[in-house]
Amino acid sequence: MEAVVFYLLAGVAVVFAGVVVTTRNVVHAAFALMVSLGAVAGFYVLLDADFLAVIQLLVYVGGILVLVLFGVMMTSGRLIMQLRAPVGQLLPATFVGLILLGFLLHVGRSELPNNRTLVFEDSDGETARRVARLLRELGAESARLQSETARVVLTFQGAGPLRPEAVRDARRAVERGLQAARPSSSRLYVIQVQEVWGAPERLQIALERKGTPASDGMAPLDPSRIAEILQPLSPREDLRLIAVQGLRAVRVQGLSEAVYRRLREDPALRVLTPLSTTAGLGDALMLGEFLLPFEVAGLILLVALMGAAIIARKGITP
Amino acid sequence: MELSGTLLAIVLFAPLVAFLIQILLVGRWVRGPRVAGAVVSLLGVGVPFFLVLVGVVPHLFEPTAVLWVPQAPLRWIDLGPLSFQVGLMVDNTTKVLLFMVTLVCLMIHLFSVEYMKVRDGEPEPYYSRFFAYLSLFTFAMILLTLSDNLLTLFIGWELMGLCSYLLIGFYYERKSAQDAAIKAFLTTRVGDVLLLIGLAIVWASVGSLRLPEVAQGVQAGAIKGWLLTLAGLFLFAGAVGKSAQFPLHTWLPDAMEGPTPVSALIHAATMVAAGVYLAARMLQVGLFDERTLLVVAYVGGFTALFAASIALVQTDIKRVLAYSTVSQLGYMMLAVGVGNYTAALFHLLTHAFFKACLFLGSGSVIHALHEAFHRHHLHADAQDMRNMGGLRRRMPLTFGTFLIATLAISGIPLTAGFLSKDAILAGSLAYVLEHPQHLMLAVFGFIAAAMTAFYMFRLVFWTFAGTPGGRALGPEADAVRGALAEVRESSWVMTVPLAVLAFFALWIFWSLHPASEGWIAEVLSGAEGWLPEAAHRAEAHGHGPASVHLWTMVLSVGLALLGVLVAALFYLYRRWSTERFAQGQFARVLEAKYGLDALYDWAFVRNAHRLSQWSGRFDLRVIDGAVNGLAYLVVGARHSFTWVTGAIDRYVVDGAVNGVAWLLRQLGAGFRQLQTGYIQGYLLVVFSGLVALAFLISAAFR
Amino acid sequence: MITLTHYLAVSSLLFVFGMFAVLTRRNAIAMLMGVELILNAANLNFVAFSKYVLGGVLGQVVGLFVIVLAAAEAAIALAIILDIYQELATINPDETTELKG
Amino acid sequence: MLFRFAPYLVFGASVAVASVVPPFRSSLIGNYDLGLFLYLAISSLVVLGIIMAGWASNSKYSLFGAMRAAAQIVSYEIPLGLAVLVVVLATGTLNPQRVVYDQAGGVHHWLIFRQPFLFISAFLYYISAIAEVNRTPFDLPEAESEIVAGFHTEYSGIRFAYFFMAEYTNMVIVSAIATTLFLGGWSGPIPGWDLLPGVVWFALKTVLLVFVMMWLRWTLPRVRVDQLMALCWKYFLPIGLVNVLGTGILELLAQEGVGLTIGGWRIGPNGIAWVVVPVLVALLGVYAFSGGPQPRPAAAPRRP
Repeated sequence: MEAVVFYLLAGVAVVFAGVVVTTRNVVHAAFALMVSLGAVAGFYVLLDADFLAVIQLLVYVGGILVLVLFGVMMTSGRLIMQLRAPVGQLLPATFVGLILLGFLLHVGRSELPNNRTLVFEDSDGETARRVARLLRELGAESARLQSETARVVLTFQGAGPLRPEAVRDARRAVERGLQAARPSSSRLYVIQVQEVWGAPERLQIALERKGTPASDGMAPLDPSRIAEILQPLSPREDLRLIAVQGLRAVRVQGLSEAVYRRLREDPALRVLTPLSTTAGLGDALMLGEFLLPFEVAGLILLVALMGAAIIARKGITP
Repeated sequence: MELSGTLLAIVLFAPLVAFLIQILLVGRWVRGPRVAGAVVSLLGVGVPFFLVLVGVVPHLFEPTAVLWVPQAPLRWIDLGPLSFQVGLMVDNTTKVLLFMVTLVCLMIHLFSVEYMKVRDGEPEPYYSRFFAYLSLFTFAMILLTLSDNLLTLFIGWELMGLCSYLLIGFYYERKSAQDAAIKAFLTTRVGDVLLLIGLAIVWASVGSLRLPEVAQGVQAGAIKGWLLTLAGLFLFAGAVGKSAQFPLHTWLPDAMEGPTPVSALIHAATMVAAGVYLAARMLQVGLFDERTLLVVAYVGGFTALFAASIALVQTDIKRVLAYSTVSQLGYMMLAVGVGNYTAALFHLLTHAFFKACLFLGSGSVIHALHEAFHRHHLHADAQDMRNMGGLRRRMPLTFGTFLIATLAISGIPLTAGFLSKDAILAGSLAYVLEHPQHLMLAVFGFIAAAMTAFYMFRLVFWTFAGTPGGRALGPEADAVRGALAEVRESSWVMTVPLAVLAFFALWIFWSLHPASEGWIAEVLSGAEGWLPEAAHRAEAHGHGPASVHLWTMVLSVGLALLGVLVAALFYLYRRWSTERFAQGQFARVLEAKYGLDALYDWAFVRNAHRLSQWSGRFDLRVIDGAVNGLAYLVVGARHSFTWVTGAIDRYVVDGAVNGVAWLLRQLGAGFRQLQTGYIQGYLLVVFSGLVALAFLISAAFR
Repeated sequence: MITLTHYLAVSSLLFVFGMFAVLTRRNAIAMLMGVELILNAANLNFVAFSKYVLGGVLGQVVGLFVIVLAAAEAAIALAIILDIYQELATINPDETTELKG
Repeated sequence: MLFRFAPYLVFGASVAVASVVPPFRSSLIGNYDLGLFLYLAISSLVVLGIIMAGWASNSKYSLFGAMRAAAQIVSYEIPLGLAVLVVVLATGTLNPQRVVYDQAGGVHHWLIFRQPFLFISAFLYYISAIAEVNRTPFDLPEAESEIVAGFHTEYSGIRFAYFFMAEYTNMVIVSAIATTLFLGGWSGPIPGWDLLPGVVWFALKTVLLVFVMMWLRWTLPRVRVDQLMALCWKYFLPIGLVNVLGTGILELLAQEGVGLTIGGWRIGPNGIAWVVVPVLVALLGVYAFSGGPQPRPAAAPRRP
């Protein structure tokens, strides 16, 4: 399924990029670019970067392209214009382009160093053993294998069928509790709130930790610790925290390309996909190490906007 | 009402909101005096005052009522491991200061409603702007008072500097006002820079700027020895600038260029009080060690005497008051220096009330005179005391309140000033008894007390007693006398604040017993909940034995009465003449303010000019000369050796030079072909370079 | 099974198409579109590497910055193009040779 | 080809927005973590469709209409986004389903009544949305008295129908989103009184908003282009920014636990804001309408 979507998107992206390059009409080029960039947004979704995909749509397709179209309409007396370059320009460009393409494809195919990471679901503890065995078989002794808790599900039990405000209060209470326990659990997020199908008095809240343990220097998620934090915090009188379940997972780091591929394709192993990376992105931008670059980028954008407005105003330049 | 964080936030931000409304909305749409504009500012100060009255004052006697807002201090600037935490704090000191600041500011706002309506017979065009600045000023002072940390305190401090600049230069069409504003700004800036260095030292060694943490850090010895002295001196330098102590006092008298309510605000409730407040706080947290305290005491004592002596000969009513402020601030610093924290703040409070009363009273007089002179088309100076006299009957309310305030500042019994000044003098006397080598400190204080009584009563006699315009000089003297006869009492909007402030200049509010310090000492000397235990040792001395109090009282009252008597003999009964004194050298020195202003003008202003001129000339003469000389030298040498080098020159050198030039031209012509102006050509090169680079790198890593 | 190599192939193609557009188009706006393609190719690489190699959100963060800067760049570039158009009445890069040495 | 494709793009984008609206409790639709953001992104795609249609029609009026539409939609996207941002700030989530959860428990929990800035935002959103979907009084792109029928002048048959359907779809969906964001979505006005199922409440509210849109169309005349732009940039944008600022401050205050306790009643920052903000707005109104801008001295002639 993923492959089908990928090839579809790849085809669209590449073909329309080709149209951008070859069409003789600027407006057609712009619309082809729109489709191509939209396909890139699709790639982002495939790559678990939902937020970036939406941003891509919003900024590129909704913003930059409209700008480009306005530019086209304001600068062209006639709408269809000669776009093709003379042969003297075409030939060297084709030459350089082909060399570069060949080179890039070559690099893309070549083996990557042993630094790939995979996370598998490990609910029964069997997976870790299986992965370890596979690694031994494949001769990948240098890979590091680490068992951790990747996701925690809190289950609340109400007296009767839950009312929406109880759901709201529970979510808030959990968020407040996590906030209050900073910084030890600073990167824990509520990622899903759902009612349990068939048990209307129950409510499940899923927590996830963002960032890799290596990068944020945090101990792995600890369900008992979370239970300890949240237990005294009863969201409402009629709602109790009855269970804290951790979803165990195995993290394998330092894989070579071949081993990585082999592990990923193993039918008995379930790759754990994150539910959403948006919260992690927000954390990195707003609370983490990218705060300053984020501010700077905003400033640059503002300055660019004002600069563009001034440059484009008529009658400023002598 | 509960003393809550929300209440404090409203107290703090109401003036700021008033300022924003005035600046953003009112100022743009309402020109000229509209009371509607002033109402916003009045609300912006009135609401805090009301809240302080019902929310803070009832909690005055709870010694440990310390409140932190927000509950967990706000991490305001977060630099990873380092963060500046800010919050609001209410302790006993803050409570009484809040009451004083909001009340005095409210009175000054009220007074200004009427006072600022007219400028030169026209409606004041920047009426709402004035009130906006006043509100910002109030906000800055409240921020400073409520801060629990030196960072926001410094922000309030600097905001006040800005406001003082804006308000002193309010009549910015006048050159003198511009100059005074710049002078005030720059002079206080000197102190502020030093203060900033002091803060940096504290932050670097303690790692926090929150007062409790600083106090704990100092206790724990995070900063000690000469570094502590240095930090203390730098911090004190900030207070010197703000509180106009010697030698940075020169801006304060010049600040009289601003409207009179501004003077009242600066002199009573806000600006200069900030310096004393800072010094007192530093004493509390222990950042002033013995050495610093000695410096503080001497600077304060000397300033008290020094400024009082200048005030003896001033003729401008506001300038006399200005120098009196400098002198009184010197008293407060003296009290801080001898470790008498309570007395310093007590005097700060009482002084705020009676000095505001004095300034507003003089403002009332000036306003009335200005109006009268304007009606008679006179250009006489409405601030010159020689153009006054005999106003007692014409302005009875102003006179009465002014007299009360004058008695207070002179330290006559049954006034608030007597209580607080007595506390300071007793403290200094006790200190001198302990350390006889510092006898001068007490001497400064007592002599200044006598002088204060003298010049203040001189002011009263000249202004309110005698015949109208009795001392007027110049061609318009007769007309001035005529105009003075028509002076009318100011309206109730101006006299009500006077009456309120005069009430607080009486003893009754502060202590039922007319000769003891009363409740305020109890409140202020109570243990502040946030201070570490050992920090209270600063309170230990400064209260000598009871006999000291008695002696102080006798001495100070005697000296004050002596001053009044002498003034009366000179100016009321005219038994003695001032002729000889006025023509003496000493008077001239005093009139020249000991030449300090001239010195600064020479040392800093003139020399800066001269330095720039010199460097300009240096550039013109020396450097240009050297360059030109070198050229001459080379030319001369060449001329003299022409006959030798001619041949070589022509064939070898010229040949080489021309050859190089030819080569370069050929190369240029070649490269010029590359510079096609075709963007895409350049880009092609760029991308080719990229490809080449990629291959190189991949080859290198293989 | 989709791997990193697949994404790298796509982004290589996009990059080269973008480069080709930048090098050969005779309209500044079309060149700008080429630049956008190049930036998108780079972005795709960032995000793909972030998922397949590094884990975490680093690549996405960088991608976000690239998008922001691309927006700024497009705004400025179009303003300049408009200016050039008003000045020279053309946006053909071959004809804007005023700076030729 | 663009000519043929444009109507589908416009209609498709309009319908795609529907995917972010949760019509009833725990529905799968609209339970998406980036829902509100996605809404903004997709709705910006409509512009491209309209430009495409206008340009490909190869007609003067169509092009004018398309340019007007593009300028209008791009401009009004900003106050629209700011209004949505205020909701996001107040609820702390981008997920529409959770936004509705946050408003459960009676009419006073609906976001529109939570605090004054949200109240203002609701109107800001609604009016901007009307402009965004080109309804009267902001229907300049299809002003029949000036430019025939704007960008769809040259269309007929099923393609024209798509444009028309897109317009009405837009109306419904924009109203549905307004319901979700500000009027409590599927939740009923009285807590614990589940007389009607959620979908019905949701539909009722949406239909009410659509009705108001139609009502406006019957009532108001069309505005001029400069009025339209001035409204957006000079009034809505500042108001939107102030809303964001105010809501941010209120949220901060709420986090700090600020509140007044008067006679046992605890009033949080939202309650205080309900008192303070109307007073400020009234003051502003008094100044704006009583004094009014004073005539300024004529500006010195600009140097050539």
